[in-house]
Amino acid sequence: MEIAGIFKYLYEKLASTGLSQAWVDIISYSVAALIVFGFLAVVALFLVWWERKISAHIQQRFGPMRTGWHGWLQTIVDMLKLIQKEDITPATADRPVFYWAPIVAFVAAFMAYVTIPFGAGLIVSDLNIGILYIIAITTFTIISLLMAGWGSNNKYALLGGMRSAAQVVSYEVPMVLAILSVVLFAGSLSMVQIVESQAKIYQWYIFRLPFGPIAFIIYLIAGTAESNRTPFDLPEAEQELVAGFNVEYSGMKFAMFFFAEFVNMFTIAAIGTTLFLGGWQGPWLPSWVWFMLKTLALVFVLMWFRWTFPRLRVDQLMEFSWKFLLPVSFANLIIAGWMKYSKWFNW
Amino acid sequence: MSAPFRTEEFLVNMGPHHPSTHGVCRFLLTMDGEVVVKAVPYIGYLHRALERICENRTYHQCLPVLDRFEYCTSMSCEYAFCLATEKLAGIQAPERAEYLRVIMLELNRIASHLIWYGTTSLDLGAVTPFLYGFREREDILDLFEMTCGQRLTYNYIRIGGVSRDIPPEFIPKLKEFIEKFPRKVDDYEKLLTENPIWIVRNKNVGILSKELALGYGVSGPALRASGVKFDLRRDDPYSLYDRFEFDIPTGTVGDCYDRYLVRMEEMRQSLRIVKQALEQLPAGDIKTKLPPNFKPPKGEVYSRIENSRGEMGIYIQSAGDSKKPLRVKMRGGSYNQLQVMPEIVKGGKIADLVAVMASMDIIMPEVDR
Amino acid sequence: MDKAALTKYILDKFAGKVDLLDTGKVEPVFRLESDFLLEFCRAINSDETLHIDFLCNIAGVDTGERFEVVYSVASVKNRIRFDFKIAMAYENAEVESVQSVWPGANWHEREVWELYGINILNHGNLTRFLLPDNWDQGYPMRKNWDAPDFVRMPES
Amino acid sequence: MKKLLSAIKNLVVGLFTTGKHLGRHAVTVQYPTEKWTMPERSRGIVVLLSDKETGELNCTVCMLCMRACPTAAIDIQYDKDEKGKRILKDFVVDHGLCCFCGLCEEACNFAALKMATKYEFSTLNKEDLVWHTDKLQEVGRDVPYEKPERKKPEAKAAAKPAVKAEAPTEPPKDTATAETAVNPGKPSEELKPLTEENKENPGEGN
Repeated sequence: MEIAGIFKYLYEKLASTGLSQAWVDIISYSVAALIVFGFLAVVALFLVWWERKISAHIQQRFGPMRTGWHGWLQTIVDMLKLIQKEDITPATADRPVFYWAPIVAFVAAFMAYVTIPFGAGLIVSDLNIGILYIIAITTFTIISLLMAGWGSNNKYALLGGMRSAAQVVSYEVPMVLAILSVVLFAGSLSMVQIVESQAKIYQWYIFRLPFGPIAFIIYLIAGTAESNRTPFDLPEAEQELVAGFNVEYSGMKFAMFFFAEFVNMFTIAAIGTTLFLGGWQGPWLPSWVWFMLKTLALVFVLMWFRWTFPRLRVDQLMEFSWKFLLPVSFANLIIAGWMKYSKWFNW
Repeated sequence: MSAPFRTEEFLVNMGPHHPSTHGVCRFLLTMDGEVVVKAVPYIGYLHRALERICENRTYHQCLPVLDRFEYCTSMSCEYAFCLATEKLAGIQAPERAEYLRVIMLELNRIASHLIWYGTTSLDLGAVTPFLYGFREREDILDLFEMTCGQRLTYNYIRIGGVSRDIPPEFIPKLKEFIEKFPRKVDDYEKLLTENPIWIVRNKNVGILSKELALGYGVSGPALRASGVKFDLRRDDPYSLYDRFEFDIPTGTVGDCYDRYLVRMEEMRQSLRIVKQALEQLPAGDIKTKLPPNFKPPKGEVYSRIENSRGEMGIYIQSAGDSKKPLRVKMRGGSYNQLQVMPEIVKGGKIADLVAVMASMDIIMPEVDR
Repeated sequence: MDKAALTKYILDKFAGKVDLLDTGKVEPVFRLESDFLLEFCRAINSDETLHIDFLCNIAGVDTGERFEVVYSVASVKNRIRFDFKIAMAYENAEVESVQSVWPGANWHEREVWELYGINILNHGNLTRFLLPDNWDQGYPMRKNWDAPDFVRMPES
Repeated sequence: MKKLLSAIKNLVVGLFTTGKHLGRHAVTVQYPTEKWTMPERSRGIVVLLSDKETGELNCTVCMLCMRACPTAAIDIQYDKDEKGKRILKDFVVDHGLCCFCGLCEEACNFAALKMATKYEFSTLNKEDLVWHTDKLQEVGRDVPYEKPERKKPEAKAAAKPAVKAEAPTEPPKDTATAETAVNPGKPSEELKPLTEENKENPGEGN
């Protein structure tokens, strides 16, 4: 609430300086974008550290401990190291493609945050097609992975890129269908309105039996696949493809992929929170705290998955999506539609 | 109809430095997309000429070399060599020494299987089991270090006995380990055995038929998983293995999952043997005194033991007038298991190749020597 | 089948073609001529009493006077194990491949060829695999092989 | 459906197994700041031991360790004094070659060298791994050890003539090799008089 207020105050201040409306918009949105960028950079750094800590504690290790309290500075130090590293481009690489791939990944990962409501009124732009926009933007990630795979001119990278394309395309479908069932109920594509439609805890879509939990699980599975994490981390399956699409990347370009991956994971969790867990809604605490808590809880679940499960094989991955998730999500959509139509459980 | 969809096969060099080749092994894969059409293993990247080195060392000096033959189960390498030499020279180790050997061998088998468990799960994408496996392995290595002073290259089992008696704190610590290890194995099993992802990754992958296994000389858990109930500890007993009760787990299909189950069960059985050996452990001498100039008489022997990776055989030929062996040939289980791999990975995915390689428990130094 | 019975059985079955050596310390070691090898292997493989289905090991040996190729075989079914060997002079050392009987002999034979220079007839895939592909310094397991960086132990 | 349920159940079981470990203490240690105490028998770097009172090296230049070493990591250089007794000039251990098998320690009958429990000796130069007498002695100063008992005189006297007859030109020839080393603390009959002999009647040996 307070942060949104500050932003509004800035906007009004700018408007009162006599600049034209276009300039006011440009400046204020740039500031908003920068704030979101900075926030996400911090979040990504935190998530990297957190993941390392969680994995370490699951495995009864310490994880990073040296830099700062329990190694909280570790990712920053890593970042500094990666910046200093030599940026290697393979001699036979397709240079422009190779060069642009991490940037596309980076930008696509950040663009999604335009329509994610971090709190009540805390949103860069409440598009009326919000969720559609996010789905469209996050899908950009595949293009970057394909570009990386192709541009590296490496067989492992190519295999990784191809895998990721196939994987993301196949998991997009059940994911969208799961989201659609929520949209059907909310009656809007706008993220803010979706959140507002679940004001009470029993209105959260995850609790709307029977379709809610199923849609949530489908979303979670597909989201794990979308963000290329175990058990669906085939594009970069270390034991098969060494590092998959980013096998040839080093230095800052690698860091950009790395960042994009963690930002994507946060995106998946944030969308999950918005759609199923009531977004920023919650008692006592400020709205953005609730949002962060829920999102981080989902992120934790994703990490927990990663450090517990083995990896699927590529054909099994496809089979799982097309033969299992897709029919289930269709059925779920039908149930949701029927529920909406019959006003059954329509609280 | 349009023209048929045309694909092109391409070559992928998997290795020598690849995360899942367990050492440095190179597979030249002919791939049709994700499908392996042909896999040709290339070995020799870890070739250290151990056999030649042994020919240039005295029998005692061979033992540290043997430690490096197959470093996951150094004890059994040493033991195989000592057994061969003892057979050659007609020496019998004291009973206490034999019991200590059995304890060490079985503990080392568990340690080796734990490495296998860890690396296999790692190869199939699960990272956490890897560290759980290594956690318990550390306990075993602590026991070894306490006894012989090293964690990996023990140089403990000697010709005619063992180098040192166990320290007093060994037995309580071993008992503690025996106490807790079954629970840990349960934990391992909880993580993987029934996990649906694990099952689909391993079931019916890399099926090794009985005939193929025997023809290619595949031995050990891989052979048993194919349904051949053959364990040298029971079928060609060496040391004191005929005094212990243990089961020989076998599989039915011979796929990766069977190999997994067989090895998991073997850990439990090994622990059973350790327990029995500890109960029966007699007091007494730990070493047969060897003549100062130890020269085995002229002769040759091929002696084999059951290693965690299969039949470990040492062929020694002695000229009779030298302190150095004329010829030492080491035969490890991995050698034949790697050899059979091209046959069973054909037509599978590249991920299956990784799964098969992991489940065969191939360790490259044993192949290359 | 115990050791004595096994020895007797083999000596009877292949009378005149197989000799028993006295070097075998635990298991019997037979010696046969190189032209009889393949026939012998097929016979012991298909023989019901022996049923040698498992080839443990093939070891090349350079005794300093001659080459030997030692085959260690076993029967998983009948729990039999014995060795047999072929001795040959240094010149034109060659031996028949036994892959047709035990396909697992492939790599063992390649190794014998690569490290000792004993030619394996009808092998089909005699290419270097332990040594570098462009190896041209002879056969490193032969007793007379030497290299400038070959570290000799102090005389003991 | 049943399969699906059991699959989900087992996934959850897996999750709980890892979750259970999440709260447990780490089993690892923070290495450079925290260290395990090495077991007493642990085989680390080779050090030379010196007498507690006099501070002199225990080494008698019998060369047994050098012969026992399977990697030729030990090199002993010595002078001979006018009586022919060997005086240690330089005792070199190349830790880069050493395989830490412990055979030298077992070969030694005079507690002259030991594989100490120390293990941190990495350097930036390969050459720095070659340690000479002074460094080996310095590092070995605080290494506890037990001095083996001296041999009984009667055994020496009994075996003396035999050795004299052999009159080895190079003192520790075949008799003093790795083989005798396998029985630490129990030097073989043949070895005992020889080394003792060399000590007492140095002229005999060479």
